[in-house]
Amino acid sequence: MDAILLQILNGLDKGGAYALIALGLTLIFGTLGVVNFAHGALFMLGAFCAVTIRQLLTLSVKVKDESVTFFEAFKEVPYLELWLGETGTTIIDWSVPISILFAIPAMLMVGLVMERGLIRHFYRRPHADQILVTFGLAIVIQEIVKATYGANPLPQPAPELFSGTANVGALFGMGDNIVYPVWRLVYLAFSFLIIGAVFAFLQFTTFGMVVRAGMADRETVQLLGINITKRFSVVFGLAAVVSGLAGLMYTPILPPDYHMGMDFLVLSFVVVVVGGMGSLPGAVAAGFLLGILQSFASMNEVKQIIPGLDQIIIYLVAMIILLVRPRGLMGRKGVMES
Amino acid sequence: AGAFRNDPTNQATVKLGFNVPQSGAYADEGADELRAFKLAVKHLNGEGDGGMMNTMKPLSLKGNGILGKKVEYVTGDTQTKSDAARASAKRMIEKDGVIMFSGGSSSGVAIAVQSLAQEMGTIFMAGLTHSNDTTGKDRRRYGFRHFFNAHMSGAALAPVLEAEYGRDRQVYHLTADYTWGWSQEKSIQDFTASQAGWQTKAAVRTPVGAGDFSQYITPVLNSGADVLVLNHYGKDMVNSLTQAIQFGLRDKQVNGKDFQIVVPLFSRLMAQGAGENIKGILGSTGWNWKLQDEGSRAFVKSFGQEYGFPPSQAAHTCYCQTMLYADAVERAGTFNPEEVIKQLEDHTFDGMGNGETLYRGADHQCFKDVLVVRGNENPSSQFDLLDVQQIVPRAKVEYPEDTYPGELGPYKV
Amino acid sequence: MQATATKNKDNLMVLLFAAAVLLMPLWLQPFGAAYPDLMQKFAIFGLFAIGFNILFGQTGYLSFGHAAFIGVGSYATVWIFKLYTMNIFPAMLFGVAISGVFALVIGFICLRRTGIYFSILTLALAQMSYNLAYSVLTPITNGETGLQLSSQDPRSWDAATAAGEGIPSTNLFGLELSAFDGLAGFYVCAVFLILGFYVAMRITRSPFGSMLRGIKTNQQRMMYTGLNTKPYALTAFVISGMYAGLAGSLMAAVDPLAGAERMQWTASGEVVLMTILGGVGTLVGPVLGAAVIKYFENIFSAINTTVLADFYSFLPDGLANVLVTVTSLFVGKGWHLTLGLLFMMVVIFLPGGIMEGIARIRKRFSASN
Amino acid sequence: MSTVTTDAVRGKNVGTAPAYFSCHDIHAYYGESYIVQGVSFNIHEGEILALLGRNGAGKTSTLRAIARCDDPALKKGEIWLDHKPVHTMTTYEAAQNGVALVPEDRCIIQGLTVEENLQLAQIEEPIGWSIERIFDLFPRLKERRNQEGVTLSGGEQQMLAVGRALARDIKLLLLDEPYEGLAPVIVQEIERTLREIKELGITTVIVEQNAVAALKLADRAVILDTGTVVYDGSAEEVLNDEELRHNYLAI
Amino acid sequence: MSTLLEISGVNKSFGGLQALDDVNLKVNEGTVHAIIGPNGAGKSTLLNAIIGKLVPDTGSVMFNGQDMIGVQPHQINQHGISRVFQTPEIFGELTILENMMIPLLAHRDGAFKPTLWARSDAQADILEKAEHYLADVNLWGKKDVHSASLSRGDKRRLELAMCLSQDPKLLLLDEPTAGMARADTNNTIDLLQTIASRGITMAIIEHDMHVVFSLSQRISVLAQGHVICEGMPEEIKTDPRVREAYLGGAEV
Ligand SMILES: Nc1ncnc2c1ncn2[C@@H]1O[C@H](COP(=O)(O)OP(=O)(O)OP(=O)(O)O)[C@@H](O)[C@H]1O
Ligand SMILES: Nc1ncnc2c1ncn2[C@@H]1O[C@H](COP(=O)(O)OP(=O)(O)OP(=O)(O)O)[C@@H](O)[C@H]1O
Ligand SMILES: [Mg+2]
Ligand SMILES: [Mg+2]
Repeated sequence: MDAILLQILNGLDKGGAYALIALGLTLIFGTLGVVNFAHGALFMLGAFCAVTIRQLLTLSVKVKDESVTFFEAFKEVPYLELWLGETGTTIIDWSVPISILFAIPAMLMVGLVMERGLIRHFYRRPHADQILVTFGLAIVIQEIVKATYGANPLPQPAPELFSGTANVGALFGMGDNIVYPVWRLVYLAFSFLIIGAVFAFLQFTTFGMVVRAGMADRETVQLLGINITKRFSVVFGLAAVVSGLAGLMYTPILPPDYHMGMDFLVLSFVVVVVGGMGSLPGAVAAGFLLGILQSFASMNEVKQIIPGLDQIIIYLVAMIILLVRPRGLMGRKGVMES
Repeated sequence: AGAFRNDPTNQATVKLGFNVPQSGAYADEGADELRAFKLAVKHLNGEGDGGMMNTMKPLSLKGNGILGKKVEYVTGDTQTKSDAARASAKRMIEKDGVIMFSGGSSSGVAIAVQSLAQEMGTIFMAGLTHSNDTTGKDRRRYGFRHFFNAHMSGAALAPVLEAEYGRDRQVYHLTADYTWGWSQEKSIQDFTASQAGWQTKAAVRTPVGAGDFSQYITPVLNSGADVLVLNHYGKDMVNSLTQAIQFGLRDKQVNGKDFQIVVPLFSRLMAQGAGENIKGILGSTGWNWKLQDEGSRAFVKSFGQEYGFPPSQAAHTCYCQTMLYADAVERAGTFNPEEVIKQLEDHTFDGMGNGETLYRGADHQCFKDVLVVRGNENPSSQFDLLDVQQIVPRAKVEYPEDTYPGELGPYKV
Repeated sequence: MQATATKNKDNLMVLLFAAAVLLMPLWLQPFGAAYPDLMQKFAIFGLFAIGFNILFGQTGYLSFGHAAFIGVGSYATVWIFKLYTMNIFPAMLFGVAISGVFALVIGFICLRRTGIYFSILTLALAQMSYNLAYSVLTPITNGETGLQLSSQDPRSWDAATAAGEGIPSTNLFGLELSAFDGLAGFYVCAVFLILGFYVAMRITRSPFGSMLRGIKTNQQRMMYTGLNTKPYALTAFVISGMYAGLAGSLMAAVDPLAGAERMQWTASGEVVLMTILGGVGTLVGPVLGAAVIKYFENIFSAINTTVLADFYSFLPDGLANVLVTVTSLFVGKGWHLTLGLLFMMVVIFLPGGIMEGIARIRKRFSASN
Repeated sequence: MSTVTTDAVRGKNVGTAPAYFSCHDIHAYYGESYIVQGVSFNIHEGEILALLGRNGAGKTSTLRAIARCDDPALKKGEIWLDHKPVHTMTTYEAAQNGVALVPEDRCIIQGLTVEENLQLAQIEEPIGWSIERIFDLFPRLKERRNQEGVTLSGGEQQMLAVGRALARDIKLLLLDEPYEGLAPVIVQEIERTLREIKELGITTVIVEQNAVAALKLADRAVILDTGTVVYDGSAEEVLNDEELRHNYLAI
Repeated sequence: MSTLLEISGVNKSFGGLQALDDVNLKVNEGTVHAIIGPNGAGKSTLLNAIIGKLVPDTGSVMFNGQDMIGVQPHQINQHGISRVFQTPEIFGELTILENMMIPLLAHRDGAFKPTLWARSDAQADILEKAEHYLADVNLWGKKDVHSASLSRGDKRRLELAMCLSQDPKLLLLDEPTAGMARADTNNTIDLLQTIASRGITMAIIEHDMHVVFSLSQRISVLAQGHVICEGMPEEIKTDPRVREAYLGGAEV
């Protein structure tokens, strides 16, 4: 019983992550119709915002370790701790949340530069060209990060406050066996927050409608006096920020490295398309669906019955859904269907 | 011996090929291997302080290259993919005319290029590969492994684990779902069972590169197991360990015992990736820069002075492999691989960091001391991540040559 | 008559193509690419891309799982090597046939959808194949290590080679592919490439080709014009699947090993990039695209600082060192960076890929004289 | 309405007043192909001008060039509307300055309902007719307000296209074959509407194959042939000039 | 004179809207039958039902004595029904000649025949036909132009030629002359008349009364998805219901 509840919780947790990770892509790919293979790179850049901030916060005086000969080995004491003592330690401890403040403007810049400088010229180009250019960009970004930070994962601990486990079971009066990492719960809440915000922005303003219209027929929308390119950049910037934050908040769960983006790229595309092109709710639903199913498919009981199911579950589900529902869960008609 | 491929006899120089991952997850490990290779070449050519050439014995090298020919090298990117690695190796052999190639950071790749080595008749001195298959069912006459393997990890760890965590533990294995993972899982199971009476509660296969392992960790929580063994390497290990610890496993009490996590195969780079989470975790490793024997010190000295930081175990094994090959050629007095192989087979040497070592002829596996290490609780420096818990003597980890049957293949190809 | 005119033009093109391919060992020398393995790769991936282009370029279906057929082709071929004979002819026949069947099944499923939904379906099926091949299907695929030959293999049709004697080389009715330092292997691949190219050209020029382009532009109209689009698309899918299978078989033939990673999405993505880079819908483009990418992967990745050092050795040391450090960012372990930049440059300045560039150059010349 | 907003300006240039709308020697290209080859004509405020010519004469291209669509690209020439240089503007700037094009293929936006299609026109200033008023003009649209625009019948789509233009406060209305596919009754409806629009002082260019109908409505006519103006004069003249009609309109 | 197409009791509703309301209609072999009616009356929808683009909720569509309900669109076309759409449906990225060859091939080779090896430009018979039909709508001169770059009217003429080239038993024309210059309209009328004289049956939707009355032998008037009356052109012209529902003050 507890096992099931835990798995459900885990499914939700994964689902939230998938939904949030795919959200940025839904905006660029599902809404703007740009096949953005650089999405993973944005996700990764967000994560490295956290890395950068942490490195800045932990700038240290190097105390030489005399026991070591042949080369310089140091014990590092961050300036912050020297100057501020306890407070310094706390600040460093909170580096991940703090870096959000830095990441939002940074990712916005990245998004706008990317859109203005490159993607803008590809809205009306064939998808093939979009694939090549965004893939190229993704590689370039990756390699730059690799050259600066190396290829090895860089651990980013969550704040002490959030790093333990929470006794979820007790909360709902279901025994003490259902414990779950606090940070993952935070991430879940965070994804709800962001998804809700973006959703509200697109659904409850005319903005979403205009962008959708612009994607269907740029020219006509402009003939109605609307500066569609401006709105596209806004969406793109927003998408960059969302993708970045998704990556940033994920760092305590997954020590970031330059390649993490590519690892999530396929998953993101699957989520978006299974959700249905151009449908925000669809993508979110797909995220949770895939998360929960994957979680259950990974239980030993299931694996014993169908070995290797957990290896393919995501794709299996994707396939079944797309065969049963022509446009995924909630896809709009005519978006990238030919 | 007749003609052989890329015979350098009537050339002034001899080319070696260093085939390491330069992109992908193991790029940093590959970079470190490459440093070691370059250092080895320097030393062979009589430049620098000579490194282990001052300590290895017996020693036939004269510091004038190999058989008096200056050593040159070419590099390539394996991308940690069998096809890419083979393509790169073929380039070295067909285009650059190397006489030997070395390197690599995964068993799959090692086995793939090793069989290529056999087909092409060019010696391959494997880099970092830990699967039993490399010198077991997939052994080749033209492939040699200096690194230790899963079997030895098990043999070395079991007694320490028993001493540290007691007998009759309930073990939960999370295992990377491919040959290396399986072979390590089996080795660990066998030894902990026979020596410490540990029972396997469950052994779960996880997809390679899963990223988030939470769905495999949640079932551990209430499974009644009190030890978690992570048969993962590289990125997967970094992630699964980080996440396992987030799930509070190490703070748990099960069956009245403290819950423990074991990572059978460690490396410093993995330790860096796992950060805080590695502290106090037990595992095995091939070599560590803090070893105080003269061979290790000599190597750490010249590597450290060259690059400003200590070498990794990957660097160590690659350096040794190059030296061992060169020395074998000197002894053979010819580059003819058949003769060189014969020289390497059943060669016993010392002074290279792992005590007296045997290159067993029957399977081309080196038998040497294995280190059991523990994640350092309070490091004295940024490199001081692993504490050498125990140096398990070679005798404890040796096994009969028919344990993992395989076919070396012919000398002549 | 115009028909014959274009016909002659086509035949000329094929002849030029054939000449270029067969003479690779000569004109690739200066590029340092004239060694068997790389030239084989050029041919094999060229073939793969040509086939892919029949589906993507002509029919407009973007498959993101084409690598699966490469894998199937390789595995099937290696199994024949292991069980029956090292003669590549039956082995490749089998490889292509199996991948054809595989393509038929996958195509039948995926072609129920169009556009991005089709792409994701193909991706999903290919990824499933990959993941299973990597793990659960290890008995058939030998998982991560990849399916290899071993001296214990039965090889029942060949005169049994005594154990310990090692593994015989693959051959085409006695001609060992490893002969002439592997050049034999290259020429086998080259011949297949030329044939594949010719067939693709015939298909493009045929009524069937027009149908495919019709499907690409206006599937609805096709239906109301009395054409059953499904079987046309499926035929195209199977054909391109078999091209991929052939490429896979060739890989195994020149290098008898079949690894799961050949089926991974990155491999499928690679052929997409090759095709776009070269020029979607063109005949020669995909081959060029394939060659460029493989060249980078194998040659650029091998340029290390020492190579650069003696490349710049003619310069004063200081300058040389600077240049070495700068350049080394783009070669060796930085080769991906250069590739990425190349991708961007091409789409930005040559929409339509390398062929577009060639076309422009042609125009320049024709304009000048 | 526009009249009010621009009084001041007009007052200023009394006498010297160049035509309210004028396009002077405009040349436009689709990529390489040279389609609009130096078209010039003026319209006074509130006039209706019929732009006629054979298929492929360049009528649509001319209208699109005036509306500053991306293609055909306007490479040379000047376009002035109410003293503003339209030729320096982008598509949406032109629209914001009162140019409205009702395209020949209607361009109803996929995925939006009838009502959303109209709302879209009222996102940017200046706003013209209220949606209700448009529905009064085309009750058929009111019935279908929540239906997806592209599923409308051909004629309904045409109504929507015209309605969408009226939803903005416009100075220059460019109609590309507004009667196409409309039942005679509706044609009469729209003719009536255009007269109303004329009353509002909105200047109109109408491209129409049904030349007679167009000429009846129009004050002036311009006839295009292969991208150049071959006639520019009063509408009656064309109606009465057998030869002209025969040569360029084949009626 | 036998019935070629018989539509009986066809209903189709979209959500709340009854687009087709118990439509009954006979088209006799060898006649030109006009379907007129206000916008949104359901004319195009009716054609959609005939060519299998949509399946009616109820009712039957008999062609040559065979029921066409549920038959695949391409099969329906192969039975000999061909349609010109209200907004031109052509192959934009292909040249006019290729546009022409596709229907011709479909007509010659049937719904599916993968001719992989033969060269298109060697299909003498097809090319000959293509030239002939393109000449009819005088587009042969532009045969190598990409059809996307045609003007609206030219697109319509191309589509018409494509349909004619299949010489169908029944030709459905949804506003074939809309947006066509008067001159071309007249040419088209002549063209259609010659086709008709070859005994090809036609159902034509038009709002251009000139076209309707110069072509059709019989006229059905559709309003709110319902056939409000049917008869000879003269009767229809004078029918008061038609006048107020459709023609308005238009003189015809
Ligand atoms: N997108 C395009 N690319 C290239 N040429 C084009 C394009 N659109 C139209 N043309 C060409 O420009 C010329 C004029 O086209 P345009 O549509 O302006 O004619 P039109 O007067 O509107 O004809 P119609 O009455 O049929 O609408 C035609 O010869 C047409 O082939
Ligand atoms: N897919 C659909 N969904 C909802 N309503 C539709 C759909 N298709 C058509 N309709 C409605 O059905 C009615 C009939 O449409 P239809 O296209 O048949 O009219 P029509 O007679 O062809 O008019 P016109 O002469 O203007 O082309 C219209 O009111 C239209 O809005
Ligand atoms: Mg026009
Ligand atoms: Mg209609």
